[in-house]
Amino acid sequence: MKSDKMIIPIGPQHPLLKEPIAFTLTVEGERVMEAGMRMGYVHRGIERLAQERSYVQTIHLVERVCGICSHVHATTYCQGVEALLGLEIPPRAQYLRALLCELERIHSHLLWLGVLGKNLGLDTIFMYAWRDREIVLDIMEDLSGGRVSHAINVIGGVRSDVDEAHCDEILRQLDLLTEPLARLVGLVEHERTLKARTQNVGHLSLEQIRRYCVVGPVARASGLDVDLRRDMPKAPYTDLSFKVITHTAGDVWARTLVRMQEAVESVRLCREILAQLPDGPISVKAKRRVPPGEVVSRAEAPRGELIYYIRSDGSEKPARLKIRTPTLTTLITLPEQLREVNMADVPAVLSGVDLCIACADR
Amino acid sequence: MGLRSFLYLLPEAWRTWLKRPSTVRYPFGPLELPPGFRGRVVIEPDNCRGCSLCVRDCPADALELQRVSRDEFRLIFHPERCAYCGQCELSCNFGAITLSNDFVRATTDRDTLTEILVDRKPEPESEA
Amino acid sequence: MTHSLETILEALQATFPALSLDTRAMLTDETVISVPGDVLTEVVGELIESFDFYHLTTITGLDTGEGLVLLYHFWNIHGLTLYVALPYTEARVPTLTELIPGVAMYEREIHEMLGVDFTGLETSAPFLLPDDWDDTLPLRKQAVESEDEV
Amino acid sequence: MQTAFTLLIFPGLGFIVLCAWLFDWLDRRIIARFQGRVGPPWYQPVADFIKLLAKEDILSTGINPALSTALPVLSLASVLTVSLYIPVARTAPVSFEGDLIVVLFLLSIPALAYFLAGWISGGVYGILGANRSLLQYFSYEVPFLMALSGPAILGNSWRIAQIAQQQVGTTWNLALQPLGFILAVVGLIGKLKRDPLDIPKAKSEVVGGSLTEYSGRKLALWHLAMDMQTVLGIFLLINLFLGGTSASPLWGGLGFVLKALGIVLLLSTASVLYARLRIDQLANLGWRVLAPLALMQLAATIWMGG
Repeated sequence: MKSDKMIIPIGPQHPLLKEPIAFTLTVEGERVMEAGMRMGYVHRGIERLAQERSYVQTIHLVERVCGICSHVHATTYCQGVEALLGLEIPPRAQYLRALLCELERIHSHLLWLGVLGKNLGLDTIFMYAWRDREIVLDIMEDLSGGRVSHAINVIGGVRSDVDEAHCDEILRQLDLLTEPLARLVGLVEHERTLKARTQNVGHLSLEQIRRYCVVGPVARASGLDVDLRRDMPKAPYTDLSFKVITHTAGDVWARTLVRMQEAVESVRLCREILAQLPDGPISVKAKRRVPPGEVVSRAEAPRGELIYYIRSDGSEKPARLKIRTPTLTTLITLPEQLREVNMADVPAVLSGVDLCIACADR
Repeated sequence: MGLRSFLYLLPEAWRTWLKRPSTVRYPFGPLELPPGFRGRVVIEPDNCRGCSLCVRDCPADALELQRVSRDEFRLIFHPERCAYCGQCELSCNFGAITLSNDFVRATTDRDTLTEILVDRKPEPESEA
Repeated sequence: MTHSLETILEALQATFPALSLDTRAMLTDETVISVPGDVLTEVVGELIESFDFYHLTTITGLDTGEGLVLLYHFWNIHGLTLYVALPYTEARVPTLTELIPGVAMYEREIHEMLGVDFTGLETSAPFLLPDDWDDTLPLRKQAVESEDEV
Repeated sequence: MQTAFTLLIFPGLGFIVLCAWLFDWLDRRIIARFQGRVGPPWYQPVADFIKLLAKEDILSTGINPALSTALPVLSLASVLTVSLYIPVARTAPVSFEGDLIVVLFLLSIPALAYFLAGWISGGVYGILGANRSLLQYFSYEVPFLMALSGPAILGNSWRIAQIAQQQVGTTWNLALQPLGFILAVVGLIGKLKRDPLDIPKAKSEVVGGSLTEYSGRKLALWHLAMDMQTVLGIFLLINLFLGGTSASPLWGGLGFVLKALGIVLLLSTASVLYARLRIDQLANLGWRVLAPLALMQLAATIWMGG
């Protein structure tokens, strides 16, 4: 060995990373000693841009914070502005929003399972997960006109409606999805080589989770029983019954299980939402000027707790928009997770936390 | 349990082998798009009143209104800036602007894309 | 929720007389407490130990035209926000990295965007802004005016 | 003239290169169908080869140009000489007692050339890939050699043609030594760095492994050498375990093709089913599982056959 210490850049461009972020691992032999991180490659200054756009335009800006969970960003933002306006949106719109939130959770978890499989060398699971995910994308495309960026939210409700026939069509497609999803969950639980690569890798104890304020599936996999849909329920979730999935192992395998079981739970939730879909209008007229005030709007994004702080000064443009996406909390724990890890485990650890860099950089 | 977890993926792989591949043959085959798909911006010139509600609400500044007088104005559309969010369709009260199903044709030169959607000229006064 | 918000407010008021319970309206289930900068670390320590408010969601940096404001959003079933007002001239606040290691990222971002100086925070590397960024503070109000004039 | 034909066309260069591209295409196609995809057209490997030939051959600074060009050529040459010893149509161009040892030696030259290529590249990923290829070499080579010496002991000769000859008509070595066959296949997967054991060239860990710095013609040579190594590895297994080519011209040729397709299917299924192992897991697997099994297998054959 030339020098026992080597600096390995997992640079902005790397097959492991789907989005640009730079890790510099100092490696001794095969063991990672210390990990540095540089972010900001996809920083678009969305919080700054929002100050120059009207509330209506900011919906579409905020939808492009993250490519995977765009709907939950728009929903949280609209709920914040509606709170400022003191607007009560029709129940049907709340249910339609929740339906798309849950569909997006399934789509995000399946996408992530494919990425994990790809990074661990099991391309088959990537193909299967993304093939089954197409069913969810088709449902969302029929519903909102866009596979990923849905633009279904308006301030005061939702844009497109769902008639009876369309509901049955969605239910039929959800039935189509249940069986492959169950197979994927079985795969994650039993496949021997996948378990060999993910069990007790990238372990985070409950104490570390609380100290680093980690949120979402990563926290729930270590035993933290927090889910904003239940702990801080907004309209439709108050009368929807669902189970919060937690594990205690706290390693990449536990996180995989939590995410896949959450996806199964979300499918059941979608059915319940469609069953209880109330009738009535889908949106309410909203004024363009928002009275001065501040609001903190929280929601459960596929990766965890998402918070929007909006401050309005009475004009048409938000005075200040602060977004904190869940990936930032898991990013903080990465240097700690990567310490003392075998170099070959780095893909498992980096994929385990389900990084969404566009979210983190804003 | 031991052997089955070794060959866990085999039954699924075999089932996939027998089924038709699930990849779409686009561009060699057709691509089915849902009715609500948000594609190219299409205009109904007569409905347009030149009120520029759409221009104001477009998040990507893709629409531009050049006005000479009350009846003479031009609505210019820059497809390369458009984010296909459909906000213009929503903001327009006269149903003049909608999003069709086909997507933008590719081009090497940005300027060739710019389109003049509405070119309203004042009608010549018939009586003196 | 072991302690209701009211008991927390009274207890904090008892231990920290300088605290004013600014129940400024913050929508959807937020309680706001305005805290002077220098006593911040003790208040947060108190919140974490005795009231189990360990989860700091984020820190919002604000430029209200008169001065800078930091909002520490805590969460434990209900939202609790610490409102720290800072004058432009002397925008200095102690860092909370010993209590909450994760807060370093939020503090580095605010340091970069608003120029608040966190004593004890290692801020050599830029967080989100590019390396060759001339240190104008993007989220400061005057950054907006300068753009309008041009 | 006859030797020119055998050297350049039939069991020599032309046939092996065509087989390499055919097997590569077959492999990708099978994997694609297993994963619900259509898979590439038949001319894909040829297109890749020509594209790489046309691509610019970048030489990074600090790499010794002569050595870096010599390595792919060396591994290609050693793989080509192996094709002389392996009988395809019943007779091998060159066949002598002990050619199995020569073949095994020649087959391990590309592995060492791969290590050296990574080592001289000096890049971080090159060195990492080189270390891993060496670690992997030591964990699969011992069980692989023991598994292949089983049939030799059974046929008590080290001539591939003769080992194959003895199995014609009678039971194949596969029936006598199923465990040996499995170990040989696993060893072959390790040697060819195919999917479950592609640790030295794992895209997500070490980007390109030793070949990160290679591009253009040299990379084309590397890929061709590896594909040909696959073909020859499969032919070797056929001769040792599946009875080589039998007497009758029609049935022999067809049988050979079917056996080759069978092994390709086996290799493709392996790469579809399993995630990539960690290098320490492979070392554990190699020394704790494969080597003892191979030893047991060897002891059984010596006691039974010898």
